[in-house]
Amino acid sequence: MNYKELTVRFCGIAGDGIVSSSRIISGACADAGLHVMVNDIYSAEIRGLGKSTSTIRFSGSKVYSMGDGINALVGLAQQESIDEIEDIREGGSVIYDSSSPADIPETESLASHIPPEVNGYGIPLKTLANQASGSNRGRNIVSMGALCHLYGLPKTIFINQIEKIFKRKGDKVVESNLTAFELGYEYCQNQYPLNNLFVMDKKAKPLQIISGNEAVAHGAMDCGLKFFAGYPITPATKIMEITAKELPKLNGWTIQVEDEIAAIGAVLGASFTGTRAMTATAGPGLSLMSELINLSVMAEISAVIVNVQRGGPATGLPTKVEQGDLNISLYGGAGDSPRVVMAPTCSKDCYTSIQAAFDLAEKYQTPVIFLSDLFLGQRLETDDIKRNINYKKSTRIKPTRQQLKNYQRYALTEDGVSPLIVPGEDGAFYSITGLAHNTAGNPNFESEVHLTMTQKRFRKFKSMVKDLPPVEIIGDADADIGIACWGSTYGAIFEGMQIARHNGVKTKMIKSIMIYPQDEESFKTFFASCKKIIVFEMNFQGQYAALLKSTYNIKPVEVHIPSVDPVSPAKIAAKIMEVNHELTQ
Amino acid sequence: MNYKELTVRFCGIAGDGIVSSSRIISGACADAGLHVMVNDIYSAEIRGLGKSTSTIRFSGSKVYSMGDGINALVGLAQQESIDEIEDIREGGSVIYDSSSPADIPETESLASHIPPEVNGYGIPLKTLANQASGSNRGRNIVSMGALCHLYGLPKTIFINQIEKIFKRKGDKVVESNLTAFELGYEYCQNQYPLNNLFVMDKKAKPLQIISGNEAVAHGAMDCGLKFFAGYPITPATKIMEITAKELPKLNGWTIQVEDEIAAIGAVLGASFTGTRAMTATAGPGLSLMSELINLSVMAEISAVIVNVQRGGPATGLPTKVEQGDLNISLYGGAGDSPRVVMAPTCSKDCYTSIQAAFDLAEKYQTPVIFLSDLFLGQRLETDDIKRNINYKKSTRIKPTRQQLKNYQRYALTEDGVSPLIVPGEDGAFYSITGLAHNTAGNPNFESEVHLTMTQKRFRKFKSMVKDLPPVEIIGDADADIGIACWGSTYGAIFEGMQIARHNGVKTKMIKSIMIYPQDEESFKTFFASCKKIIVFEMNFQGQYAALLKSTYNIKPVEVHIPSVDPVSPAKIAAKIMEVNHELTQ
Amino acid sequence: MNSLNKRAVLEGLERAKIKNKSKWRDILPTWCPGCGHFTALNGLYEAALDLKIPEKNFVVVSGIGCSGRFPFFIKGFGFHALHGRALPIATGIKIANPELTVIVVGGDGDGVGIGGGHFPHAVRNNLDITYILLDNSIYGLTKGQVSPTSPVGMISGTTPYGNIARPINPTTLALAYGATFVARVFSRERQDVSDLIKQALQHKGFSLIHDLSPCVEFNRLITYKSWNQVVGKFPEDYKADNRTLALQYAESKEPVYLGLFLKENIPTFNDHVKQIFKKIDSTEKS
Amino acid sequence: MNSLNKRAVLEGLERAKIKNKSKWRDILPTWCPGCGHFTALNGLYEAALDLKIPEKNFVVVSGIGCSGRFPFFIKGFGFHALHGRALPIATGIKIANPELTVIVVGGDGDGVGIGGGHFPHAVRNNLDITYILLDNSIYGLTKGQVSPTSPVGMISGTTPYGNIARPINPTTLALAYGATFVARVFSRERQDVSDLIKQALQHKGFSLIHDLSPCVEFNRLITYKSWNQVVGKFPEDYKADNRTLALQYAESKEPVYLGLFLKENIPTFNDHVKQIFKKIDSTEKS
Ligand SMILES: Cc1ncc(C[n+]2csc(CCOP(=O)(O)OP(=O)(O)O)c2C)c(N)n1
Ligand SMILES: Cc1ncc(C[n+]2csc(CCOP(=O)(O)OP(=O)(O)O)c2C)c(N)n1
Ligand code: SF4
Ligand code: SF4
Ligand SMILES: [Mg+2]
Ligand SMILES: [Mg+2]
Repeated sequence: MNYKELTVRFCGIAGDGIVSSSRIISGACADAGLHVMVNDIYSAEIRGLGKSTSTIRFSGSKVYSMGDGINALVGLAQQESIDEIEDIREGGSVIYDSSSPADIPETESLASHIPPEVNGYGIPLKTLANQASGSNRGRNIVSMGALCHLYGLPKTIFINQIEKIFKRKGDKVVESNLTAFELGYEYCQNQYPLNNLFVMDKKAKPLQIISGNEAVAHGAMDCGLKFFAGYPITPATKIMEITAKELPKLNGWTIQVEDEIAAIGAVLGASFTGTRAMTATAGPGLSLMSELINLSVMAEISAVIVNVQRGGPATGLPTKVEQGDLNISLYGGAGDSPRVVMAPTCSKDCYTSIQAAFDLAEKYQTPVIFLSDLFLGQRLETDDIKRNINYKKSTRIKPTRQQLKNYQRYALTEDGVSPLIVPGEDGAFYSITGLAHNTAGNPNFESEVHLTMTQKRFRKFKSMVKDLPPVEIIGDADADIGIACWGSTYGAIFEGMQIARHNGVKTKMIKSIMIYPQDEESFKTFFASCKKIIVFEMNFQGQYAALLKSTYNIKPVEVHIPSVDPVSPAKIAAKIMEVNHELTQ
Repeated sequence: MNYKELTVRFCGIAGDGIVSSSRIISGACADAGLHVMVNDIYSAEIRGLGKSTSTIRFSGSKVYSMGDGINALVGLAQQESIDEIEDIREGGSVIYDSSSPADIPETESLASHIPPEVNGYGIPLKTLANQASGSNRGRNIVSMGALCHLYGLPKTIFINQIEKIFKRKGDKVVESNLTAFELGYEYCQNQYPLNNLFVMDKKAKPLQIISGNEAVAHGAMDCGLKFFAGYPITPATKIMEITAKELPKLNGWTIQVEDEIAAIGAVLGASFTGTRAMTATAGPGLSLMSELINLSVMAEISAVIVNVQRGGPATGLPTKVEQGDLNISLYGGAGDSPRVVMAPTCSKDCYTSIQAAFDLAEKYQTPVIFLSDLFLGQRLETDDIKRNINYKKSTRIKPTRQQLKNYQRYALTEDGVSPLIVPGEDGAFYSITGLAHNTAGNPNFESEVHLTMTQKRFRKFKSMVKDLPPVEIIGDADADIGIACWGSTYGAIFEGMQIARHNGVKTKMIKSIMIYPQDEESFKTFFASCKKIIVFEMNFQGQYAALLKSTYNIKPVEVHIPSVDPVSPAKIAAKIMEVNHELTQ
Repeated sequence: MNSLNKRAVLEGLERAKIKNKSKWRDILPTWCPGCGHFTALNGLYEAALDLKIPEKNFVVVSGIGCSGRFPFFIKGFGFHALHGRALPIATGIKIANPELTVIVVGGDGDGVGIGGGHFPHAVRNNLDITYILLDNSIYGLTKGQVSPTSPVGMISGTTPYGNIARPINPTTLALAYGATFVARVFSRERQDVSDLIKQALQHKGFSLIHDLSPCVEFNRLITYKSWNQVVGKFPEDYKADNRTLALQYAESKEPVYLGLFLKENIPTFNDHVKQIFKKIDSTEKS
Repeated sequence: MNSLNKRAVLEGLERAKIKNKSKWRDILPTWCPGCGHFTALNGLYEAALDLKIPEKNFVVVSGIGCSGRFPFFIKGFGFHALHGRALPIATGIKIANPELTVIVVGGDGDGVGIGGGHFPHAVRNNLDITYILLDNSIYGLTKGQVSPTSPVGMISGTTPYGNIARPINPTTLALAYGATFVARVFSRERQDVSDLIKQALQHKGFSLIHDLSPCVEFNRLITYKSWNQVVGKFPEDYKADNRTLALQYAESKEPVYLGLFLKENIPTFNDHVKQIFKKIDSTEKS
């Protein structure tokens, strides 16, 4: 059979080299100009022993989600891999270790669980690994050689990648890994006929591969981030680890502080001095930041807060994805507490829209909550990101000399944004406070002053509309079914729409990075043009749907999908078909 | 002129005896069977020096709000009182100090600011006070004597109250205060004709006077509260001060802890042992509790969290009222985090519904956020509260002997509530966690288990509907205009409805202590019966309106009133008239 | 858990030399084989057995971290709370039901980082609880970032150029806060760990067990070996009754003393409460 | 503010003997006449004048409390933050712009109660900031509840039967956390307050000024008079260079020592950062 797209899964436990295998394949594919998406799943349970899988989907054309099912399973840990078999599509394959003597009894082996519609390929992984390096270590590389042959993948891209990745470990390591690869390849060549062929465009240009977390960190640094404060938390820690390494090279700094309260506190302090500052966390940390985010709203201090959502509530599901933190992001502040909420849909979005987040934060002197999630943050993705270090910074507006004379920190203006000087700058000084205050910044509790200042703070969100990343309408303009979604579910829904279209059902979707504020006119126009609206999201309550309902007075079909491994495009399509059926009846 | 209702305001600075004057009048009125509402306003600005006012509204029939304007102003601090003049209704009076020599220049005096339509009554307060006690101290009592005469109020009720209040300070103090009162009374008698007469029912039974904070504290203790942990914060501290004093008499305890995080933590710990536990705070504290409230949701630990709302966001307006914490109460938890939210409308509600709050918390193993506010918490009110110490406690359901055998802490049941034993009880043990978990309580991150347990947690909120305090429909059943409001604004709106009806416009209102969950059927029926819906609330965003819109798909007229001193019934009526005008055009 | 993992975990337990399994729950520890935390678990098993504390009265409260998983591995009631919040929760438990034996377990990050604000207050109240602080000078569960007890210069994911903040010493803190029982133990010294946990449980008042409990997975600097080179015992005549002296010993870097630093008997929080109840009862009667 | 209040406040300032008014903002202090906090305000005025710190570089960060209103009464940039959160905010400010002179002001409740979790970490980092802790052993702004520095037995709104928790000593804490400059002053000793604040501002590293600053409105137990009876000066030969000794003096109840307990010079946080920048620059060049 010929393939234009393949999904491969490695499954094993610590020490099996799951991640490195996955990085080699994905790197090789990206270098060959293939589009790739990689998703790793760790069990949070047994430290250093738990099962982990890495799934790599690659294709000649853009990949938007992890798709449905897998073509090939490489079972490096036999027992752990058994559960994965059910994900294999018809005609797919399992690569398993056939070394003798076997580690485990026949009945517990992976091979004995392979159903007839799936092809099992026994390869003496351990034996060949030992042959190559004198240890069990290279089993993953042997299996990669096998895979390469079984799907007729070009050998050179793997060889190049192995050389590239192991280079810094020395020639010997490169050599033994190449041998392991070769042995796996040869074994298959001799043993199994070539049933499958991956067809690819030889002239495609190399692509870059990047995770959402990396894209966020680099996007932020490329647009002037100079201070990061944070507290470790899965799945956000990676962002801090990148800025810790990279910021000092840019004369910036990253500090790990004692808790998330201190993290947002330090960010507000740094931002007070005019520095672009950020923190990154997940639900439990965001909860702790609530009070200081409110201070950021009230005292109008720019701040970017990245929240990489995991399953909730409470400590919840630290290693599973969910889109459950929309409510707390929008409404988690005491009092009338408006803040910008954004949600990127892919790595590229992460890069570009974290820059947009800084623009909004800085120009409008407001906190921005940037809602990434575990899946988006950790998955690797080829995306065509144009690096933008000359990002035209939208800075905080400075007062004129005239305005400096009797400087009012919170001067009332048409767009609600007050010209700003910061400590270290000459000409005026002021104090800021989380108390209600007058235009000078001094505490004031009169009703009218409070109303005026509240209006000012909300006015910024109206003014902002002209500066928002635009919404996009995707799909068939004449479709009756309109879809809304947010964040990383976008990819699977996009692919679900394609499947539905394939089955004759047209849809369109409104894609908006902005959750609040939104370009309400565009949303109204879009919704008005739909006979039926479906809102998809990865939580139980329908948090986005509730926002849309109260804002646009719509009655959508709500599809709530609480924490799962990546959303299935097939299921999305099925839901679309179902709604269409009701509509056409 | 004859009055059946009067509103009197004392205005002064620290030391002027504003509060004690107000307590004497209100106590006297309540003892005489009059209905009273008292509202104190302190300036938060100058410690020990700031201006404060106390306004007392009393009437032969039930008083639901502070009404509009005042009848009499007693200006104990002259300059401070000038601003208050504008609140005086036509024909009203100002009592001011006419002692000579005067403290302040003529132009700065209160007298010089009294407009022609208001009657000024100069009384040598200082002189008479000195005559009575040898010091300035009794000026407030002198003025009370004056007031008593000027409005033809029965002298005896004041005399009794003065004796009652000063008794514990000794006979001499009682004596000199009685003299001060008498001197004020006599001076007026000699100086001014009797223009006004307060008409009252001599046979009314004495009423009880109580603030919302007191009602909450006593309601909780009367229904089994045994543990309180808190951190001081305006305007909630009073609740803790009461429980600190009273709980030990009931073998319970109150602990002031290091912050609000510790407060809710200790409450969850105490509740874990089966103890009825509570904390009370305001917006900044509630923000800090967000993470542990989520733990309460996830681990299903009963807890009652009283939030006495003040103006926000951030430190905001500590001494002003606002209804801005609805959003954070409903949506302030990361993940899908359902919690009960209730809002009482008056002191009586505070007493009865804090007991309902405990019932829901205990039976359904859930946190309950009880949204009082500064106005409701601090105002004094005569309310006919039936003390209920034999409150039929709805306890946590115990497991049967059968269920104990293989005890599952989070056993799945029809109503979502799992039978519970607590530490110290025999038969089984278990651990609870904020991680996703299975029915045994052990960590588990499988999607299906998470879905099942999420459904269980939300199912409790459906089951709860049968146990909710019922909604009430108030006003004219056949009215076209339907009103929704929540919390302490109720009283002013109720009176606004009366005014509107007086002007020929009928309305009806749905009164619900429950914000979430709600008896949705009743709401739907109510809204369906209205041609126009108005939602009134005391915040800028329209937080309750947003909830109603997304839940009931309605398009109400929203009236947002951010932080003000008590809401004006007249303005409510005006708004109703306006809506009626549009409707009938 | 499938049998392969199960075998590996059992191997870990074996390696940790946990023998007395009668206090085990049916849940197997999730820790890496060799993790220092096993020793305290064993110590608590032994102490609970020796003292015959009934399971219904045995409550273990923990924070989040590898250390935080403790309650699931021992028979009794458990409260796996939030990161840093075990002490306030234990406070509520102990005041609400003084009959319960309350043990708090948490890591260095949990107790001195995010939860550091609660520590002095639990001590000030002299609640009759035992706090076992499992100190591995690293954030284990989040895979190896510096903690408040990590040394200056330590390289970690978030300190690629070396840790700047000076480490804080939990033993010193407890003494400075006024704890009435302060001991430091080392997870390699199995018997001492068990003995001191037992003494701590017997102590009336707030007791700290500061356990040097290496993370074998993420900390390459602070290890069994590195501790082994610096730990030492108190002089024979050391009497654990002088706070100033105890502070001095606590601060010593070489040797790092192991054992009981201080024990002091003053009324506990619940003793005070009982006193007040009595006073109220008598005035109500009079 | 109307003229009556204004007069009263001015009277308060007069009583507080604040003379040097050139650092005043146009906002009058909101404190009660006689409040101890005036003295530190005066001390900071004088130190800032003496050291000629330009207003544009002068940043006062504060928590919430009567003490927290500080920034509004002094010329320079001010950040009136949230209750307990001044130190983390100051951390961000100082790292982001090392040129600024950063002063943190807060109460005993603010710094040792709700904000107590941040205190050790600001110290550990040895940020070059000055922390003025205005200790009146009471929650002033919320009208008189016990604070973490209130004595056992103290009756207050929330402790009608007497405070149970033992007080904590901010001087001791700073020493135990490793602060490099620790001084205790008393608001009655105006000159000493000014002098030590000045020294603290000059110190490179984290400095604590623990100011015994009575609340004349709500604390009837800890007053100018009560302190006056117990305060005392160090012996002539006391050298503020030994942490162990300093801890011992800090814990003394009679006398309660006033003055400089410890001063130590080690690199500040920003010194470390600068070092790392240099290293990176040189490796990038090489
Ligand atoms: C509020 C919050 N922030 C961050 C985390 C992530 N987190 C879990 S455990 C941990 C630190 C663990 O370190 P430690 O307390 O030393 O325990 P160890 O794992 O080393 O035993 C962190 C940061 C969390 N669960 N909650
Ligand atoms: C999160 C939060 N909790 C509580 C409060 C209420 N509050 C304001 S100031 C204060 C304590 C003040 O005491 P302290 O810090 O000692 O300062 P002082 O007024 O005595 O100078 C409290 C509890 C608040 N503002 N924010
Ligand atoms: S990661 Fe470290 S602390 Fe956690 S279980 Fe493994 S060895 Fe123990
Ligand atoms: S209440 Fe106390 S601390 Fe506050 S200003 Fe008055 S004297 Fe000072
Ligand atoms: Mg640790
Ligand atoms: Mg104080």
